[in-house]
Amino acid sequence: MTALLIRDLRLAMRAGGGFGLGLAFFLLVAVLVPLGVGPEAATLGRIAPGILWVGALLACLLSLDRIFALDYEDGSLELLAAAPIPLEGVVAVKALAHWLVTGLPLTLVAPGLALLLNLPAQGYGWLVLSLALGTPALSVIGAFGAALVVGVKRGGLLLSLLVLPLYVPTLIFGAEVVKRGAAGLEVGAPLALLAAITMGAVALLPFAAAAAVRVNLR
Amino acid sequence: MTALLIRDLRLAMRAGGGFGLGLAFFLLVAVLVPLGVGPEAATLGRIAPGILWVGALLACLLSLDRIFALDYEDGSLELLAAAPIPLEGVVAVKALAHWLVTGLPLTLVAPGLALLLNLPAQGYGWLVLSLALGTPALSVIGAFGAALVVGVKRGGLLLSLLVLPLYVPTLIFGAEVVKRGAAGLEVGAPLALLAAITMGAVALLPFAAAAAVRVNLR
Amino acid sequence: MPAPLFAPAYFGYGWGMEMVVQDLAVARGGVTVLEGVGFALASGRALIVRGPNGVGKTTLLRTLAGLQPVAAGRISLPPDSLTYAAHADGLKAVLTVRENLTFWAEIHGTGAVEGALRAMNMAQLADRRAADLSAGQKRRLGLARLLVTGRTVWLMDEPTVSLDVASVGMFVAMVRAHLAQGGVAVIATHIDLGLEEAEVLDLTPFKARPSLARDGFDEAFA
Amino acid sequence: MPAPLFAPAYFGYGWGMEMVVQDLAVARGGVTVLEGVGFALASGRALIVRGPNGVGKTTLLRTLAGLQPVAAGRISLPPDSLTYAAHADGLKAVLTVRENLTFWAEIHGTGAVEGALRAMNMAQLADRRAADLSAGQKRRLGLARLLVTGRTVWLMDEPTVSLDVASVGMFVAMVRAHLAQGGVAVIATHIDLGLEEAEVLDLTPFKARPSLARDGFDEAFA
Amino acid sequence: MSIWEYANPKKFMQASAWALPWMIGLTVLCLGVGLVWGFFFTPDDYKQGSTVKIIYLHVPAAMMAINAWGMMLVTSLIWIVRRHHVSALAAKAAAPVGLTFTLIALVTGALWGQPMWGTWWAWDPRLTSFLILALFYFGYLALWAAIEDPDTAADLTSILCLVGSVFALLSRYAVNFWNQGLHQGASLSLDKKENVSDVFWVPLVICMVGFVMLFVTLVLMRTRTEIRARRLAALLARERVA
Ligand code: HEM
Ligand SMILES: Nc1ncnc2c1ncn2[C@@H]1O[C@H](COP(=O)(O)OP(=O)(O)OP(=O)(O)O)[C@@H](O)[C@H]1O
Ligand SMILES: Nc1ncnc2c1ncn2[C@@H]1O[C@H](COP(=O)(O)OP(=O)(O)OP(=O)(O)O)[C@@H](O)[C@H]1O
Ligand SMILES: [Mg+2]
Ligand SMILES: [Mg+2]
Repeated sequence: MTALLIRDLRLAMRAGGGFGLGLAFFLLVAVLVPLGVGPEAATLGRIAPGILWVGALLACLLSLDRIFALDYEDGSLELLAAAPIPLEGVVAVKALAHWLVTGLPLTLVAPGLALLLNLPAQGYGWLVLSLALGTPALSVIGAFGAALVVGVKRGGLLLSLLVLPLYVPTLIFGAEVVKRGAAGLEVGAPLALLAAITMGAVALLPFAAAAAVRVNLR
Repeated sequence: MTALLIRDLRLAMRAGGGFGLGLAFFLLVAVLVPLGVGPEAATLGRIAPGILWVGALLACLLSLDRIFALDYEDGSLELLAAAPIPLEGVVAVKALAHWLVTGLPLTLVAPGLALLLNLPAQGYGWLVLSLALGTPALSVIGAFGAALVVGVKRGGLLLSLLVLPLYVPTLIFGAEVVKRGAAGLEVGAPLALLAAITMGAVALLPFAAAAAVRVNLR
Repeated sequence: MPAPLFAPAYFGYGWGMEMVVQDLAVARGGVTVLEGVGFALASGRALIVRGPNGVGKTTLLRTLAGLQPVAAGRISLPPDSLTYAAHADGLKAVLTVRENLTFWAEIHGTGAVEGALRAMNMAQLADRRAADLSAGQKRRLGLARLLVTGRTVWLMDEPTVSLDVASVGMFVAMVRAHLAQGGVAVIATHIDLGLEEAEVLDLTPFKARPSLARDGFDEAFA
Repeated sequence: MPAPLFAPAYFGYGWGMEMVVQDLAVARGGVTVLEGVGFALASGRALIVRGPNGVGKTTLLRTLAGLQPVAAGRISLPPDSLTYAAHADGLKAVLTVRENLTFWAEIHGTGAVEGALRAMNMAQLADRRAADLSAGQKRRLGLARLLVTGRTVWLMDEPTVSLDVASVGMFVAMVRAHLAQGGVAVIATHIDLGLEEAEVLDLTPFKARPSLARDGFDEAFA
Repeated sequence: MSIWEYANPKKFMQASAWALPWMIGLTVLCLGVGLVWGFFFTPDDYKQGSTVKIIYLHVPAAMMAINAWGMMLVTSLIWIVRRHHVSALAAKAAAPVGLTFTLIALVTGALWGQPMWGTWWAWDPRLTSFLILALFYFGYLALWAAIEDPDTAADLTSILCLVGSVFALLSRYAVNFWNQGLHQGASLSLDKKENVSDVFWVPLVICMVGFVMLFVTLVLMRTRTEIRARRLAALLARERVA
């Protein structure tokens, strides 16, 4: 297990492993949207929570296909399935690795980008909190999606298609938290729901994902 | 040449070829943003041009890595490079194929999504026109980026990092056209600039891309 | 070479265990390719699977490995006892030879890396990235992986591809040592390994008559 | 089999052409692996490259194919005359066998698909998706590709991998026919093809002494 | 004796080894004088207060950030045309330095913007195009990092640098077209303008010179490191085959 985690992290760090690229993409979205939408600070401030969450979500999305596809192509996945560790565990560990490489950094840099989008000052704390609560769900759900398309060559696009709808609840509640926080309203309800979704996903989805992997292997 | 075009289109149509997925992604972005930003028609209408263009741009982006990577992995690219057709031509054809599979459909469905984002009525025509003019540039620039990272395994994320900055001018002018069109202002200048960028990219980038492919093959 | 050196600490080994296959039918792409295949392997025995291209060797091995559903018949062998070595070796190009082996050793809870390296004479390549290996060296690494799994039943699909004569010899020696410890090996190959003691199974007679398709789905609709 | 059948309309063939390699040094990963390699092939001749794993066969072939820079020495052969067949066969899994071959035939402006199919006895598999082929069948398809390129110089890296005896025979016959039309073939292999008339080049003596590295950069820096 | 001789790594190492101490000295001198003078011996601006002193970091940094990319463009061209490894490595060495300057300009700018414009960030054309420049730096570095074979990486990054420069310029104008902002124009451009009095002007120029020196020094050092690293890799690979 730890061996697997260490290997995945190491692979992410090595050349072409794509660590930090998620961040860059996040940054890019935060820059492109104003370029498209226009510079008025007021408008930007209003849409900032939504855009930031969508950006984080997409950044997560783009790195999903690495979770299983690489291991599938070089046969590691078959061997892991045959190894004396539960496949559910493998899935969970890989999702964790993905979060450490993507979700966590995203959460940490988010305030910087919020600056670019003129997010109202009191929104920052909620932004970080909501991301910290929400991104684990993104990674786990993403792992599930990746497990579904693991057989498909370069299934990146298909993957995003499958996963995005599953991201909707997380997105809505996450963005809601930030929006209310920024407006100074109370955020208890959406925050609780966000946490609930994450818990549920982390608790249950690994089993579904493992099942999907098994199907794809035979 | 035509043989190559036909093959690429056929591959795109076959299972896992990812035709139409770009569309679906476009749709998803157009749906997610309102979910994140909130339903106020006024706000949405104001940001619609920008969001639609950013969405089209990302949808285009996600299918880029298929342009060369698949052919590289199975050795086709080496053989094509050795074949009695100029590599520049190969690149151009592949970019064209990508546009036919991605850019063109995006342009056609854009009005439908504009509806979701309540784009002001007089903006529709300009939206279609600007996309029709702009998306070819997206495909060619994308092909260039794909050529740069063709050696990198699963370089999707790196690819987007390289390509998005190159998309900036196209995005700005494209969105500008729609914004002004929707506001009923005159759009001559941005439209002309958009066209100019596309022409330039289509005329010059294939050579740069071919050079990059050659470097990656040796 | 001295067996204990690279024997994965005798992990999971035990005399007398057996692999029994009865009246097995295997299908690929909904088409039954082989049927009525049967054999029994006592521990310490090896089976060489032969047959022309496309007869169904790979399909059979994948089925035995549990990577494909069984179309018909029975396979019985102790749980968690087998490992499968196909063309895809489960190696990470950016990791070094040792890192690759260590990973699999830890996953299987054995620590026989050094021994495995020596067995396949990869010792001096140990710190080379797998990407920088030649085809044959990669293959040798893939075979060394078998040793660190500590499994008793080895299923190998054309293991000697792109190995030179010397390496083939090394491979045979490795298999012999494995058998000597009560292991079992099933090897699909086209060349003559010079592994005389092994039983040989030619699949040609088991070729399925295309007429009948075996797996449930087709049956239901035939 | 009758040569004309699958001869790509004699496209680009011409007697007397030659491939000359002089004092060639090839490098991989910035390290010179072979040096002083030299040979000359008259049209109609074949060269079999031998050597232990990791001596540098693949590197040599890739360099000859122009897929790697030459570290030193000269390679001279007519332009646009060669094609290279490695393990990656440039086949699309989702396309059928015929579609795959037709594509390459059109790219090279030859129309020898049917002949090629027959030559490698793929005729009855012609409408099967490449994904549904067995390892050996895939390989045969990859070799058939050589025929539709209509090139005169064939560079082949371990072409007989996972081919059964019959197919190897077919392959040799195909090479013979190619030579008979004035073609040239360079084959890196570990097994004995039974292609007696071919010259054999063992690379072992050309192994580069690690002391000196050839490519400009190291010189400047060591 | 042409300048190209210094493209030979050995020659370059010797020359740079000789030049470095002087460069370091000059850098420390200029920056020391310029910054101290600027920070402590200039009066507070009547409307900006002491925040005006950020200018001594902000302007030179921003300037060098842009020039660094220009230098990378030149060295990339040299690599493509004349295949001098040192040139390619110099480009590689310059990128992180340029990025750092970019970030310094961004941060100082933001710090300055807060008192001046009442906001940390505004989508002013100059700021925007500068941010895009930062993105180009990121992409360039990421490409270097992603590709193993050094020569391949050098070629590809050079191509990217060429194409990227064109698009960076395009973006600059696109952004101008897109929004006209509140950032200072070339109010301090080298022909000195009336609105800035000499008391600010002189130390600023010294700081600019200092930043140029600093850039050259850092690039020299990093290039030497790159060369050593490259040589080390060559030796290691060689003993691997042995
Ligand atoms: C994040 C915010 C900012 C960024 C990214 C930024 C960026 C830049 C850039 C790129 C330059 C051009 C340097 C050159 O062309 O040589 C520049 C120059 C300058 N900036 Fe800023 N700036 C920012 C904020 C500010 C603020 C708030 C002020 C003060 C009101 C300011 C005052 C100046 C001045 C006076 C110059 C020199 C003008 C010239 O001579 O070209 N900047 N800045
Ligand atoms: N989807 C499919 N539909 C029909 N037949 C298929 C399908 N996929 C594979 N086959 C056939 O199944 C047979 C068994 O393939 P398999 O790979 O097991 O052969 P093999 O013995 O391993 O051959 P080789 O020695 O070349 O590896 C082959 O003849 C192949 O053509
Ligand atoms: N990046 C590298 N650095 C150092 N040595 C390398 C690197 N990449 C490959 N090599 C070595 O170069 C040698 C030549 O490899 P090559 O693939 O040409 O051998 P080969 O003759 O094809 O072997 P095989 O018969 O196994 O295919 C091998 O010994 C390999 O270890
Ligand atoms: Mg097989
Ligand atoms: Mg080889």
